[in-house]
Amino acid sequence: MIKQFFVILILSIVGYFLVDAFFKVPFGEKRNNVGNYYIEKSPVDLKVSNAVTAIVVNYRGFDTLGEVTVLFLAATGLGSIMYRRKQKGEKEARAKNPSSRIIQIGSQILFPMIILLGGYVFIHGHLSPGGGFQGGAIIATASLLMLISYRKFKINHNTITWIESIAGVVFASLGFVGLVLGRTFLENFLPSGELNDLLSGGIIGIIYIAVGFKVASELTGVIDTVLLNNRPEAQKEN
Amino acid sequence: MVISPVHYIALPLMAAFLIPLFGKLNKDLARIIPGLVLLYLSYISVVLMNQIISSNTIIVEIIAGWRPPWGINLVFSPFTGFLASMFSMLGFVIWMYTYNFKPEVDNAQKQKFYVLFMMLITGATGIVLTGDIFNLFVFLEITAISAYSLTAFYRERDGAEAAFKYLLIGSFSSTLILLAILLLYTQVGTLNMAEIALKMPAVDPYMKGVILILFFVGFGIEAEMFPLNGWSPDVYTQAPGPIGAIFAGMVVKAGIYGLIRVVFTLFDVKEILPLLVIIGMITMAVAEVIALRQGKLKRMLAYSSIGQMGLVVVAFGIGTHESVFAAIFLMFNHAIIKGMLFLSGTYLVYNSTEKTLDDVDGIGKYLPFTSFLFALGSLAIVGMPPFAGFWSKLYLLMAAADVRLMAVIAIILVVSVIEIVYYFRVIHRIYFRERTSTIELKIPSFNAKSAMLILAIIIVAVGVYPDLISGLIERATTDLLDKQSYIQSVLSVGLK
Amino acid sequence: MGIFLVYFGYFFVTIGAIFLFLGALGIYRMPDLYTRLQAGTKASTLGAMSLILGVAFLEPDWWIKLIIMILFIAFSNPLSSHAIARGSYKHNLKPFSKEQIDAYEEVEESKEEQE
Amino acid sequence: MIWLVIPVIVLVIMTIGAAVYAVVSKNLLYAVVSTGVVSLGLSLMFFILQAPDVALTEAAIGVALTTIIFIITIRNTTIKECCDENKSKIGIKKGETK
Amino acid sequence: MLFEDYFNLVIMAIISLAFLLGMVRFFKGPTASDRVVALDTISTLAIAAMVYMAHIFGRFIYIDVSLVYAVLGFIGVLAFARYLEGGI
Amino acid sequence: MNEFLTISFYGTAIVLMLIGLYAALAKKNLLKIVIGLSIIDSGLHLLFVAIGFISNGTAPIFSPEVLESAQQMVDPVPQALVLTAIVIGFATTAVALALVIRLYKHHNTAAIDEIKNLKW
Amino acid sequence: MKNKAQKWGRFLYTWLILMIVWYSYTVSLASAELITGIIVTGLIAALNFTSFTHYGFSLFHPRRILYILQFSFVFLVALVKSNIQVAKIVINPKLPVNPGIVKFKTTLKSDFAKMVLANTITLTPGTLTVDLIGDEFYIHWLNMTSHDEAAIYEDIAADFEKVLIKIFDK
Repeated sequence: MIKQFFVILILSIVGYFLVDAFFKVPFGEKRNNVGNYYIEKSPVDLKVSNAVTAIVVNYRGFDTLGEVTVLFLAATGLGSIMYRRKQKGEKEARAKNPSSRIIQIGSQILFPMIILLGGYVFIHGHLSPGGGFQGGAIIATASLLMLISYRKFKINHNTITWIESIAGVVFASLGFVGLVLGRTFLENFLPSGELNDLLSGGIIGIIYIAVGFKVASELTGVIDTVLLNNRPEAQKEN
Repeated sequence: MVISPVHYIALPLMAAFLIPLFGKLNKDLARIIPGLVLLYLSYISVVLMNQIISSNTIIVEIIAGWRPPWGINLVFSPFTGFLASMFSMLGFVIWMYTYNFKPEVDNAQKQKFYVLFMMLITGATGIVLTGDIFNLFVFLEITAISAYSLTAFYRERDGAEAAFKYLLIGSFSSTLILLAILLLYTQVGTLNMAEIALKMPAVDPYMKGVILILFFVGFGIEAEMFPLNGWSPDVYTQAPGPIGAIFAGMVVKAGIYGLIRVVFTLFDVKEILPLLVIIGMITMAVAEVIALRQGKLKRMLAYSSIGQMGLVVVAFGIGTHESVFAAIFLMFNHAIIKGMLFLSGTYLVYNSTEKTLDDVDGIGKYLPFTSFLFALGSLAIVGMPPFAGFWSKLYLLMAAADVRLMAVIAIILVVSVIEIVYYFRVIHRIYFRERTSTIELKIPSFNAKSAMLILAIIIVAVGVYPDLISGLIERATTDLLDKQSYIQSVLSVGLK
Repeated sequence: MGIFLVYFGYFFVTIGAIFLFLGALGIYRMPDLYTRLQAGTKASTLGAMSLILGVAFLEPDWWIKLIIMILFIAFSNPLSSHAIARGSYKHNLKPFSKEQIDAYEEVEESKEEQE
Repeated sequence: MIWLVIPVIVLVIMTIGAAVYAVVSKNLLYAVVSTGVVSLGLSLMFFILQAPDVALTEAAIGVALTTIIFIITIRNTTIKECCDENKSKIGIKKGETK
Repeated sequence: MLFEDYFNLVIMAIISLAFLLGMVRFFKGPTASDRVVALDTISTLAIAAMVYMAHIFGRFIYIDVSLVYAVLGFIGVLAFARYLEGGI
Repeated sequence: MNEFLTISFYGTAIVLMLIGLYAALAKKNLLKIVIGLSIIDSGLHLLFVAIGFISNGTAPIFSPEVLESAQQMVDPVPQALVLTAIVIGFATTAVALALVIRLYKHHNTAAIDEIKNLKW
Repeated sequence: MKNKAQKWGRFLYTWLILMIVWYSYTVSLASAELITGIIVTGLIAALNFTSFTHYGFSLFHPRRILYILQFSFVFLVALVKSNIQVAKIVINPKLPVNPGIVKFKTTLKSDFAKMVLANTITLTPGTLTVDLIGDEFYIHWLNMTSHDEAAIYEDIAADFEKVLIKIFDK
């Protein structure tokens, strides 16, 4: 009971200070901050319609590099945490029993459409909501759909590694290209194009495509790792 | 390509993305690449430090071509540069140590280990170098996620438990820091640290207090401050040995860096400093007393590490030029000495499952080299005269005496006595007892020996000639305390 | 013509909203899982489709994307309700009391292997 | 903007209710479904707050990926919150445990 | 207020009520399947609400969000269903 | 109207954070703790987006229909930060769940009281 | 030889369908969009066409298109009817339901057609596909009117199947 009391005490203190601090911040008012600069400048300098994308990929592109790394590390760490030596003659199966034929056919039809949607989301990251990360997540969800409806849908980890590494290297080396050209890291070195055109925003599009592929392969890898370890019977150890 | 601070982050990232590919070509390549990267980083550290010391400037590297208030920037000043150089060099030494550390680990696992290992170092370096508060958070998370995974690396230990505990506390820490960043953004409307520091005086004092407390608790968790350090002993115990050295040498240092960057540069409120002294003293006293009672070697080292961090915080809290000098010196000493203690201590209890102190009884005869280095490290960390630890403690005592903080001096002396007791107890066990345990010993490989030897040589060298390093530390101290020049040099970059 | 489109739009939106509401009411009122699924999928699918169609009338520039959404909904909603029904049945959630006909019972034991 | 009032009230009730339910329910599967509802409510709130990017991200992550990872964790661990069956007053109905 | 405003108000109110009913079933629903059904219905409702709100806000690009939701909501529910039938 | 929205959004965000905090502190089940952490994250993200909102604003995306109303756009910075934060939160959740599975295999329980090889 | 040609046909068919979908995602006829779309959809189609399609271009035969239109009409009418029926039940305070699970055999051959039939059944009056095993559909029926398999088939599926068989199985 003493623990309950402490928890409630902590909750009320934290709650009081949060309410006190945040209700002093006016809601719905325009404030004078760097955001205004981004809104004004991103359509003019970068020709990027989506200011959020402009911030995420260009003004604060370094954060995105870090974010992609975090995801990469999560995938690596998950693999390391759940690593298991493969026994001899062990069959690889993700799902335990097959799903109904209707779902399987439906998945077959939907699969390319969802991948196309993912591709659309990350190719149009600078024009509409979304971007590399979201597109990648959608593609990963598509492969999740196949994984859970087919038992024998194989994900080739070799390919995933290749895609992931190459996409990551493309992202990082785009940064270095700026450095080699005598500018700064990750600086845009391509022409900006026209506002609301697909080919606008310079390197933003390329970065988002790289991020999309990387995120898609990483998340697919994460899901496949988790699903592969999904055998409560065979996992007594220690 | 010009050498610039960006290499510290971009190069390891690129290498980390490439390691899985190269691992397919040749299994040794995955191990070698991190070493090459860290070696290169050590080299550019020398070049860049030379550059800033000789030209007496700060390198501010802007990223993506946007000037500081709008873009992200990296600041390579004497202070941050000193820490970053220390991290990469120590990282290289630890890499040497890990090269043949556990040959029986599977190849795929080894590859992942090296990716996470390198990113742990990169995250810590990024925390130190960045000039943007949200970017600091991102690097903190990079550090944290690799730390969680590495803590749970061994399957036969309770690593998962320690890692879960660390994850729980670590996500509280990151939540608090994120909240603080959000409040800060509403108040000053920017994320750049220099600009925040510039606009800080105009902020409502109440808000300032709330933000400061949030930052304080958030970074305090990473820096092992008193009531929030429950994670660290378990993590040090359960993580692989070299990772313990990285935690002591880098991750905690990065947490302390965040704390003092917020306190000294962002807020610059003198009122908080006595609090730092008090918290530091409590941390120190409690941790050392607990360390005295530990029966396990690595746990003892972990509590000793917490105590030393308390000492660092006390030194920062006194706030004078001399004491900050002593604090940075302490950070440096603690990194190398505790690093070496972890590296050599790991071999003392290599095959033991429980890693108790009984396992080291009489081990001096069987592992003479490692035991000798461990004893040397113990002497150094308690502050025996010919070693590095002596000078930092001396400077700290002198700085405390200058401002007449007799209580601090007394506690530091008492704590030092406690430290002497428990470290000498281990030395006594190593050399003056008969070996009883039957656990098979592991002879360190050549790389491990040379890594430990390098650290030992540094310890002795700094102990004999403290001037080797004190010039750099002096510059770092000046740089840390000179807020105006930091703001000016960051905000004036790129202005034509 | 334009004003007619707007009226059509209002009409379909209203119909859609009503059917969405009825679907939710069905979810709330029906006695067991399978009947709830019946109400939920049919009414809310038609409701969503009709509402989206109404919006397509109200905003004539958008209609291509809205049509593809309607197709998606019409394709995926029955699939998901079929999946839930099958999953629940295999999860030993027998639909009703004994006197009713349950032709599916016999196959449940014999595991069929497909793919 | 007056039309916002009722939807916002409903959303607030829905999100907070689902969050509370996620915390208090004894069956972990219910808790996971509830996190799905929390994520849905948040996504709608982001939409109302004019942040389609964030709403899209929340949808992409919260709906399927987080759910499946939670489900696999449940599958690999246990569905009941409490470990001791005798102690738990609210038992789980037959056919619910698997 | 114009007719349009009243109309928006009424439509959104009806959809909100539907949300509430779905939530009631969600909290009551005796089994896990009932909750999943409620989640399915609520996500269909959310798609409709998003489309209609996009119309009120007058932004075409918001449709993307509901499009993604229409596709992914199905997969989330499918994952639950597969869990229930012991598939994964 | 504005006050109502203030209370709704700030209130929801803070209440969500408190609920998550309660779960993380008081619950004994590992999975419940992870759920609590993810709810804390959700509340935080909502708080971020609510801070950036502007009354009668629109999303900071220039499509042909809103080219002229740049003044009425909500603050894009918190949204950009939230995108990063969501990804990081997902990564943390994934790692946490992997740890939960490991712990369960090791101890055969998910109750935090019974996992006590280390001192808590 | 014929097999190869058929493969090409299926690939092109997939590409065309995906291109239409891409156009409806982007709603733009700018050349950059179209070229990107052709590349992306071509890639996806090349990877997926074997599982995506079962028929190839023969689906675009005018006769089939007419049947597809007829099917859509039948389907829409059934959809509206089913909804009105469900609505009546829901509003009715007594909830007049008499549910049960029944089965019937379908005459459709291809899997895709069965899937379409299953979806259609799920969306139409008072029926919900629970499972499909081989040729047998298991249907949850809201208002059981008969227990005879042939009558059930007449009631539930005959209308749709007549059209579907013309579209897919000829």
